[in-house]
Amino acid sequence: MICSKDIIYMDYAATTPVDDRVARLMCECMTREGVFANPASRSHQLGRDAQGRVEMARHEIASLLGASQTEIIWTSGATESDNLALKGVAHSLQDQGRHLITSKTEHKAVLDTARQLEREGFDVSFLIPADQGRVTAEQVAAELRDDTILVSIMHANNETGVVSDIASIGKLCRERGILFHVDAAQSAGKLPIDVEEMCVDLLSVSGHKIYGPKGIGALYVRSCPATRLEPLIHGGGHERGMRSGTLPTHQIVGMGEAFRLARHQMEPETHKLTGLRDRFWAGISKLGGVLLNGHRDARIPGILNVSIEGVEGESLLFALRELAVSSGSACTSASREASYVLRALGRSDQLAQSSIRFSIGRYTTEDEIDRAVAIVAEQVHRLRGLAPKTPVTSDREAG
Amino acid sequence: MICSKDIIYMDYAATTPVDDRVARLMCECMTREGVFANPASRSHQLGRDAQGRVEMARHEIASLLGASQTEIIWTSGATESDNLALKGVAHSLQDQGRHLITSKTEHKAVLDTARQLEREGFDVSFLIPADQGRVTAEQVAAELRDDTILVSIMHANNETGVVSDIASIGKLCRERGILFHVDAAQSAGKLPIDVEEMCVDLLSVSGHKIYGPKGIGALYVRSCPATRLEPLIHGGGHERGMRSGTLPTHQIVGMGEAFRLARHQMEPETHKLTGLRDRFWAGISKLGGVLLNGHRDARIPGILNVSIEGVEGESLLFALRELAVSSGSACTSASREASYVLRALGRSDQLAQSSIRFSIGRYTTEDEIDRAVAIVAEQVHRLRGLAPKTPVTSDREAG
Amino acid sequence: MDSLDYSQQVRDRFERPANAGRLLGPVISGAAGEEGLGTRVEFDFRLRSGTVEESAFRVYGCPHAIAAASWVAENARDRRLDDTSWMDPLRLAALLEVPEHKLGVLLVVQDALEAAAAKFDQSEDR
Amino acid sequence: MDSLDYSQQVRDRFERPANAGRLLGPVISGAAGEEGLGTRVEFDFRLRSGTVEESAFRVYGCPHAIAAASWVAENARDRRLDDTSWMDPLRLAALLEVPEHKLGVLLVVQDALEAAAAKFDQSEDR
Ligand SMILES: Cc1ncc(COP(=O)(O)O)c(C=O)c1O
Ligand SMILES: Cc1ncc(COP(=O)(O)O)c(C=O)c1O
Repeated sequence: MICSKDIIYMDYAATTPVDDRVARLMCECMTREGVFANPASRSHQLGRDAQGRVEMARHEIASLLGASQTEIIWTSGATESDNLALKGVAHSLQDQGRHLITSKTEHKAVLDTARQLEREGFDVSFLIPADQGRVTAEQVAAELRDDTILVSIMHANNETGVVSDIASIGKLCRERGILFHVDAAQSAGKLPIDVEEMCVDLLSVSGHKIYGPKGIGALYVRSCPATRLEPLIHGGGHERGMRSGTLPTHQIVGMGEAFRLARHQMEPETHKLTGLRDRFWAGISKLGGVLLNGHRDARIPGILNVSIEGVEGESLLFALRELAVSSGSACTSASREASYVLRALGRSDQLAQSSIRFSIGRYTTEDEIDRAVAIVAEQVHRLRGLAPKTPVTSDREAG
Repeated sequence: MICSKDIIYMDYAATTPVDDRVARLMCECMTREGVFANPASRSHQLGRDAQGRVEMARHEIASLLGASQTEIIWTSGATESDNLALKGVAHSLQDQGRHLITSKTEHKAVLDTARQLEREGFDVSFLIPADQGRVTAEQVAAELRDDTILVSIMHANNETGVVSDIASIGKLCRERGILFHVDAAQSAGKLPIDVEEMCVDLLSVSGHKIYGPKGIGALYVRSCPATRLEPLIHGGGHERGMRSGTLPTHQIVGMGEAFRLARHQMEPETHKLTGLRDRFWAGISKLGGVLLNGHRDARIPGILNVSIEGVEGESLLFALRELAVSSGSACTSASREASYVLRALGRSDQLAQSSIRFSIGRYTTEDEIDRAVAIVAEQVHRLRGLAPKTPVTSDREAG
Repeated sequence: MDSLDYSQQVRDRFERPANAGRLLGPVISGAAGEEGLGTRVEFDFRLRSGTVEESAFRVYGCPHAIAAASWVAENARDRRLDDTSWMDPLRLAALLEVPEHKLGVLLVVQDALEAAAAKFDQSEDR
Repeated sequence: MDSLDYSQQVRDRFERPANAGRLLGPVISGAAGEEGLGTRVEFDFRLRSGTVEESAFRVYGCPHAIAAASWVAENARDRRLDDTSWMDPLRLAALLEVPEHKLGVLLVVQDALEAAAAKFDQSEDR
């Protein structure tokens, strides 16, 4: 048995641990010694103290995005933010048009929401990224119609780390007067974001991808001109009526602190992760038959997605169980379904299944990288040795 | 200036502090020393460790409600649970009928959702509680129609603490084959609940009303016969497709522990709170002109809502700022709107505005009660002394 | 605007309302407003040779009403009641930092003063 | 069913797969499946007087495929290849605790054994 303590965590794209500094602040807003009151309790000072914390955190989110504080709405995570953005716009603007544009490599939170809108009678164009996983402005332009009301394209992809040119898509949408939503769950705090410069109208972020807590997120909603959103969750009228429900102070404070830390550490952290990522790639690409998935340069440094030739995916994943990694197939269902993102990149089902997403982060060390390379090398050799034929040793990259 | 530390917290119905024992467990599931992985990461042991914690917590919620573990869906709070229950059923069963029944004294999470459904073309009957704030089975029976698909009645009211006879309404609905939803945000952990005995099909609960964290809740959804719900939030297909989004392990674990503690402490806690509540009522009712709002006996012990004659509401609230309490009017808008719950009880606008909800809980002490009585007495005397005429001194109760 | 957002002036007058109470004996009184509508203000003025020597107020109302009535009672001192122009609701609102939606409250206070002034007009004490 | 839920038997055979490899010299081989479809199994059997003296397997496939092929290679020892009834996929599934949706994998393993048996039928070594 492998003890959980010995596992090398390389799944930062799935979730990150909460930074100790964030956890400390969160603990200040939970128990009766702390700021525990309901931020909506405006009738007493304790509620106002909580509200103050909430607004300070809102300011941090806004700062990281180049937004103003009044443009940030708290949600339960990027999944909800994506739902609120897509359904909120669609339900609010359905009289103006019923066409949306997104891509096939979006997160399920966008894809499934888009499919739900299709069931409701909306028309959705799903672009297949043209440039090694990148969606281009030209692709979007080609699909724009008179009745297009929303374009939703993610910033950094969660499986491959590939980054699309949001600014040029934003510019295009702005020129055509069409709302533009960006899922930035994987890029916020890792890449510079400026909603003004990028001409973004709605932008989803999450706490737990950047060393904040799980179960809290935000949606940026441009206020000028006012973007109308039909709420998903009705009730007490919190968040200017766009999202009701008691605001979880500790969660919000945690996300705020995580965003503050990310804003200050972005540059050195990017530098460090790039170094570790390159070291890891140098190590495993030596094996031969290891293919990088997605654009070589337009990517965030924390994610490296590779297909490994000559080894079956499930055995590969099991062989690598000393590493906490994600595979290129969803193991949630009995039939292992190959990643739709890698398929959209042109990978065969087989190679998609033999893919692993290694994702590193704030606490990854050189030593972990070296141990991980050794484990991958040993296990891939071993499994290839069991297989009928010697595998191909090319190291082509997928586009 | 009153320092926040000196304020006596009597707003447990708005939110409770997180129990220290709960906070401790939550902290075990946040940072990198703890169980921080994504419970959906089934490809590695760390994810499975998290999933294990989530399932243990789910078991605790189910235990408190007499439900089975597979019938619990995690949400971001009771507001979302209420939305999911009402919209989920309405959107799923709209072919069978478009009529719903609820009451005028429900929480906004139910009321506003019901109003949204009206905008979508559903027909909603809003009952005015007949029996001093209690909705009766007879009232529901009188409104049932052939096209009624859902009845939603809360267990304990958040403003008055009044408890309706859920079991008899449940029995009625079950006989007529109509789904029954209960908002139990204020009663879970405070009153015995058994979804089987009470014939409940859907039931909303929240973490932060019972010494768990804010921003986490659950919806009980009866599995047999399977209750179909159209999800509000689409995405990765978490929670059997009914609620997508990364599960926040620490929040879930916190709510689970809070529910476990509540299950074990319910009896002694009820006893203690009843004693404190009676002591408080004995103290303030001596003032005269203090009217109890809602049913005298069918109530949870933690909430005491009173109207105070002869003092204006806003001045009363400000005078009592050493107590963290809620008022009978919503101060969120510029125009102070009298509580719709007290209005539905038959209180005049003026008396509703001069109402205070005192709510006590696990950490309330006798000393706090005595100090609170003294403060109320002093300030009411003082304000009545400023007023033109001596107020009425009856101590009628509202029905 | 929330119930806890009161200016220092309002807070002080709410806590220690100068001139609160009732004057006995021959006084000129004025009242306005209704408790049922949220604000009721009453003034008593004792005059000597036409000017206010002593004054008192009673209020059922919000802290702004209490503060404004207290201010009026205090500032009526040594004034003649036939000129009430010193009580300008807008200037008083600025002084006490009363939010816009509460202007109506100051108008009730003004009405009560005017009611007293009207009585003064008819009185022999002119 | 998740990738980490393997029985102890499967785990052991995955880690230390008995009889993995290739036999040189005169052997009877059998193969089935396709890598592109996820599972490819190959067996080599060396016979002496009609019974299996030595055997080896190669697998491209999931841990269940590896474990099953290893089990078959090991258990072929001392058996005649004209009777393969000892390799019952359902019984093997029960033994290795292979989940239902993976039965197809065991059928590929069986097919590879049957392919060798068919070659044996035609061989002079019978
Ligand atoms: C790109 C992207 N969008 C949305 C989400 C969903 O965010 P959350 O887990 O906060 O619901 C994730 C992560 O799961 C993501 O990577
Ligand atoms: C009766 C009732 N229902 C629903 C809610 C909403 O719950 P939450 O704060 O978890 O969204 C509350 C409390 O705010 C409540 O008291």
